[in-house]
Amino acid sequence: MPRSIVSAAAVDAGPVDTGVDTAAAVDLSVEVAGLRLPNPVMTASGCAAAGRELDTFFDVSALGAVVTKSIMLDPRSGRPTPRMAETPSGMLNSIGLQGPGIDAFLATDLPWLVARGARPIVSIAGSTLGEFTELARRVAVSPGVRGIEVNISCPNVENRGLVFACDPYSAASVVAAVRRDVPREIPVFAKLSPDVTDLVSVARSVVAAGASGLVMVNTLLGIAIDPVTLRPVLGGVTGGLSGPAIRPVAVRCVWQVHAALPDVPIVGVGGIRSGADAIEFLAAGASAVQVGTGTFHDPSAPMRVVHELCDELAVRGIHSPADVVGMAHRP
Amino acid sequence: MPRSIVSAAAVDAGPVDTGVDTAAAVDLSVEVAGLRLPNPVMTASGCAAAGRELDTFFDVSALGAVVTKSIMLDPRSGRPTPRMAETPSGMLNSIGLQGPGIDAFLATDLPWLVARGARPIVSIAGSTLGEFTELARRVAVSPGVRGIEVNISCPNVENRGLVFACDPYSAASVVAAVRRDVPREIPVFAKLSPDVTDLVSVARSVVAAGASGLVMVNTLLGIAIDPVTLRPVLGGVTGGLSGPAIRPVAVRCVWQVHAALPDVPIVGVGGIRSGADAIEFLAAGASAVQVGTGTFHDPSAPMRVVHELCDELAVRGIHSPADVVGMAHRP
Amino acid sequence: MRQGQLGAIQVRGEVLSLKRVGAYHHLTLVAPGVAERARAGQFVALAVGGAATSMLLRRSFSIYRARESGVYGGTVELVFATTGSGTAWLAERRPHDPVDVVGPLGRPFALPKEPVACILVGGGYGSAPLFSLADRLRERGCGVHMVLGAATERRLFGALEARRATQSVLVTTDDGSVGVRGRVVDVLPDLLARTRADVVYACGPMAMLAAVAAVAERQGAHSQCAVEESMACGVGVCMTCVLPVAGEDGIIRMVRSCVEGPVFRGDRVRWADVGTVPAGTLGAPRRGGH
Amino acid sequence: MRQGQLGAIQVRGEVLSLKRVGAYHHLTLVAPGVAERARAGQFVALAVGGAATSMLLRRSFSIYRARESGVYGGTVELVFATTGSGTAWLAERRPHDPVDVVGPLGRPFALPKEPVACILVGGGYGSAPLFSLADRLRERGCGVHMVLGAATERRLFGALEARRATQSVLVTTDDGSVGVRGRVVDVLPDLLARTRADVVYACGPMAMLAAVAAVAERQGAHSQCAVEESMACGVGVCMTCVLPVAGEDGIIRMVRSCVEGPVFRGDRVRWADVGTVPAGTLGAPRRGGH
Ligand SMILES: Cc1cc2nc3c(=O)[nH]c(=O)nc-3n(C[C@H](O)[C@H](O)[C@H](O)COP(=O)(O)OP(=O)(O)OC[C@H]3O[C@@H](n4cnc5c(N)ncnc54)[C@H](O)[C@@H]3O)c2cc1C
Ligand SMILES: Cc1cc2nc3c(=O)[nH]c(=O)nc-3n(C[C@H](O)[C@H](O)[C@H](O)COP(=O)(O)OP(=O)(O)OC[C@H]3O[C@@H](n4cnc5c(N)ncnc54)[C@H](O)[C@@H]3O)c2cc1C
Ligand SMILES: Cc1cc2nc3c(=O)[nH]c(=O)nc-3n(C[C@H](O)[C@H](O)[C@H](O)COP(=O)(O)O)c2cc1C
Ligand SMILES: Cc1cc2nc3c(=O)[nH]c(=O)nc-3n(C[C@H](O)[C@H](O)[C@H](O)COP(=O)(O)O)c2cc1C
Ligand code: FES
Ligand code: FES
Repeated sequence: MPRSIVSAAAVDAGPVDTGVDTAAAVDLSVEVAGLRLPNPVMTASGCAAAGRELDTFFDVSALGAVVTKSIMLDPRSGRPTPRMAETPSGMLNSIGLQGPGIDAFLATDLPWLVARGARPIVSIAGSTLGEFTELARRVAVSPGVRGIEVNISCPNVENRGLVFACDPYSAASVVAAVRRDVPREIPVFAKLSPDVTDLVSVARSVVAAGASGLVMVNTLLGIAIDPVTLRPVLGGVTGGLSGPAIRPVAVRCVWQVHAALPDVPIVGVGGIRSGADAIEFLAAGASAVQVGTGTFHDPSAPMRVVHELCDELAVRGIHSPADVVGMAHRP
Repeated sequence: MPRSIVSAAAVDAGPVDTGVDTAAAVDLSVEVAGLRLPNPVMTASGCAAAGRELDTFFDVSALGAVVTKSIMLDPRSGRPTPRMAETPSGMLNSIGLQGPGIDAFLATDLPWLVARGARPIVSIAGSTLGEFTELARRVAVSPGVRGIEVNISCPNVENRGLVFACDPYSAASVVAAVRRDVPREIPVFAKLSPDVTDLVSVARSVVAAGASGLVMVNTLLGIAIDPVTLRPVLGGVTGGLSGPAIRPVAVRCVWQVHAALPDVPIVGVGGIRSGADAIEFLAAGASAVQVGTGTFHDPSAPMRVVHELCDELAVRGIHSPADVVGMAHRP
Repeated sequence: MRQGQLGAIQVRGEVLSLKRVGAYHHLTLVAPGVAERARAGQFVALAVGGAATSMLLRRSFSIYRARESGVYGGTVELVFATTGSGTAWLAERRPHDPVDVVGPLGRPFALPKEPVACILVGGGYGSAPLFSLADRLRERGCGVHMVLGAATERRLFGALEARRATQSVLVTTDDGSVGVRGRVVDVLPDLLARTRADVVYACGPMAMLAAVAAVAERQGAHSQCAVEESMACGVGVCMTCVLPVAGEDGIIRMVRSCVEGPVFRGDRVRWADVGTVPAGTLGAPRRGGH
Repeated sequence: MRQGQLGAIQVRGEVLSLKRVGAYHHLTLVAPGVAERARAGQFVALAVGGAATSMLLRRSFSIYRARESGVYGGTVELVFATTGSGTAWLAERRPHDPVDVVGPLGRPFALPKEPVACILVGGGYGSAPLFSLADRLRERGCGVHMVLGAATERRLFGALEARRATQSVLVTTDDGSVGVRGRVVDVLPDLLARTRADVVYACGPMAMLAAVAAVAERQGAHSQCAVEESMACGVGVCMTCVLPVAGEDGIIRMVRSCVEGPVFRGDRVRWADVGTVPAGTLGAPRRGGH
């Protein structure tokens, strides 16, 4: 990794470079659902735009992958402001998937990432099966795309606005539709919501529908009310809860699904701020991790996590992240 | 309230006595599911034992009610230690409902509360319908009981260990069984789990089954993994997440259910540490609140919340907590 | 540390001094690299609360002054009001305490090519970024006039300094505790007429900016307004800080104030629609949803 | 503040001084009321991290010394190691900083009625509560001998003070950097025999306590052990701090170390089963679950 990153990590308030020189002994490269990545750390969708802004703070091509903000077919204005509320060790957001639409994304954002040498995983979001299908077709044929992440945590306008991810059947139908139009060599990840009674059954059904891997978890549904105005803080009323506050829930989701489906590749996300946090997810059963809200606290966070993960493994004499995956399930 | 409480409040790190003297103008008394209480603040089950220990820090009879640790039929040793893990702005616990059993509880704990002049709401937990029924019978005939809280967030051994609260039908059957044996004048509260896809349907079914009110929410299922041992921190592996971290989720649950069932009394719980936090729950639709984990940070918290709530209402010129209930739903 | 197109860097800064000024705190941070890059109107985002904080998000503050490496290396100064837990934490810092700084962020005030007359309008601590702007403008031979407004005297910032930095200063307070009783917009039209200013620069509460932009437009002056939207990331990746702004093409877009602002042309911002997504905005929900 | 059966109170304490002592920090807090009530073996629970902390739970520390109102009002002193974010925060406190204190908590060491010989065994910072105990014992005419053990010299606490406070002191370190190389239990049996001590008091890591209790039992002495279980509430309401202890009736129960401890009779604690629920414990899961 470029030396610049080390200093970036060193300035951060979080855990710092342990300076273990055996770090050299660690090979961070991993394979996730057929993707070979230099390290298991990605950005989380919606927390890194399309990578360009973070490239100011570190070389985004040094990350395992850059997952882009969920893109929809048409341009989207998103929800009215306020769009965020800080909560204890977390935040609520109601962005409403603001974005330029697939045409602008493929014309500008994606080519920049590819030219930069980054590994783009494109997150797509739709409000109908048809939208998902068309998005998948467009993205699949675009040069440089390494993977597709299907954000099924959006309301299905064809089914009383019920969120796809909350029903095994709708979730599976979206994944099947996407998979059908995406060549085998491009893995399709289904991103699951933790707001369900039986996560394992949702996981089973999307895997049966052809998901190459699972990304867990999306935000938890929450509300903040202003104690002065006595009204909801967010323009969108409800929002998604993210950050360290939700980490125990995210780790539990990864744990449950890995226990039930040990062979399914999992990308863990939820409250990761440090290399130690990342290790929690690996041990629970994730093969890779994503850093989301942590980036807002520290724009260098994703790269710092790569660096700290390396050191954490080194001090334990572990040579590969793969050796930690699922470790917590062993007696 | 005794002056002593004010000083107790004054020493805490949280928001402090605003010293608004118009506080006199506020009448905190409320009616919840037929219960008349001097104020809307209760202890949360399992976070105040049976009140005695907290009486060291403030007069527990000055609270709206004291909700006791969920009691089971037989004595329970609970789970092995470690039973807790601190998490960002929260904690995980896996106590495993340790308790002396109903006989000892009715012989010692309940009489103390009654003699002290406190208003006990007895939380009961069972692993079969039969256990719930017998517990309800025993508690209902015990003098001084003001209400029963049914903790349905326990595994149903008659149904593959599935948690009652996660299935509208099992949840309803427990509530119906309890309600049948409890005289009308004693309200039966069903305590719901947030770990469900469709909370409103669970709420509807327990109300249909005779619940006088709802308590929301119980803890979220979580896991913490020790980044050094790479094993789960808790002896019980999974634990319940509580504390300010979950407040946005708890407020959302109250909001959703109040929107769907505006006439059903709700007791809000989850991450309340201050009077301002309590107001969030009232505005979302709760008629009363409970303080749980907050008590661990500050043993005076439940009484301090009473005091701060009084001040918060006073500065807004609001004369009764009832005037705030559901306010956040109005345009 | 890398410098990219935004020129922002992240450094472990250190508190050099913290003083009370009326209702505000004046914080001087040693932040090598930030000062050298800073331009008038840009801001910094500070991590607050220390290692085990529950406050996940950075707090943003306009750069009041930036001094290229003095004895301790470059310093940035800010002026802040304590409104909540993050600023309360900042107000408790002591010399040598570390503070993680990201900056400079956002687009600075655009400077006129010609030596025209300019009016700088500041509301409350909003005057902070106007002093370095005044210096730049004077260097270019511009005439500089300042209007400072606040609710009351304690909430004015920099009135004395303004006298040194400008040709004329007008002060307004809502309660009349000092200067003219009233609001900045009460005195602005007359000043605009008198000075024949071509540009009005403004920083302060949204309502003030809206009013200033309207006055400027009415009297044919350009306006440059620095807005204050709540920001989760401050660096352009989260989309929380948007407001409706019309582009050259006349199309209204929800634009990020952290990277495309905080300074906007006053005539481009849809002031009345801030906090909403006005009909006709690119990608706005259509009848029956998307 | 009210005093109840536990005698614990909650006060807004203030840092009087904080010094480094070897590997530890020695913190003196002004905590009016706490000192007056404190007895040897009890502990205090401190809120850490300040107003916007993410650390919800209090940190517990044995009371090293308690001085009834001096110039500043009563003070309590503690000795702590920095092991994580809470103790790291404590280590950064400065004089006059506020610290919320709850205490004194738990059951103190039981004192012998007769003036018998006693051995006080401390591991690492575990020696902290033994010095006030030594004073009480000497007041009762007891012979007091001390054994202090640690991994290495820097992790010993109070070796010098021990010489003043007791008749004899033995020091052991795992690495032999000072005193006998080895563990406290290597020297305890001989000392017990020589002093014919009736009671052994111990505070330190669980493994040490288990070994000390075994030695005492073998040689017919009573033992009083202060345990250290992680605690969420510290006041008896949460049930996190339990360990298996046999009662007078011989029945094993999971008892709360914060209110029924931290001091237990060594022969009552099921040391080998700590961290489990031993079969036969009251209410333990039966075959096929409950
Ligand atoms: C570009 C920019 C420049 C600013 N310059 C200054 C300045 O020079 N001096 C000054 O005193 N303040 C300035 N502010 C406002 C300052 O950021 C807030 O006062 C501060 O974030 C409040 O933090 P808190 O924790 O004390 O308040 P809290 O209310 O506890 O903060 C809670 C959350 O809301 C956000 N927030 C609260 N108030 C504001 C606000 N007014 N604007 C944006 N976010 C807010 C916080 O960042 C935090 O995420 C500026 C804001 C922006 C966006
Ligand atoms: C009765 C009692 C007396 C104690 N006396 C002392 C003393 O005199 N000096 C001293 O240095 N330490 C003492 N400890 C241990 C001290 O409480 C912990 O070292 C401290 O809580 C660690 O907090 P942290 O945030 O630095 O560590 P973290 O690991 O960040 O703490 C995380 C959580 O685990 C808990 N925890 C971590 N380690 C321990 C531990 N060893 N025991 C109990 N809880 C723990 C913390 O309270 C917190 O809730 C005592 C503990 C108890 C129960
Ligand atoms: C501001 C913001 C925007 C987000 N946008 C998206 C999105 O567009 N698509 C998506 O799948 N997840 C989105 N997420 C969820 C994150 O990708 C991530 O799943 C979640 O925030 C939990 O991780 P974290 O705690 O590390 O942030 C967003 C989260 C935040 C905070
Ligand atoms: C240590 C602990 C024990 C608990 N025991 C119970 C219990 O016995 N019965 C119950 O219904 N809820 C129990 N709860 C859940 C709380 O009553 C409450 O619903 C939850 O903690 C959320 O509120 P809080 O964030 O204020 O703690 C327990 C919570 C904690 C932290
Ligand atoms: S604050 Fe994140 S995009 Fe502007
Ligand atoms: S720590 Fe809560 S009961 Fe002991």
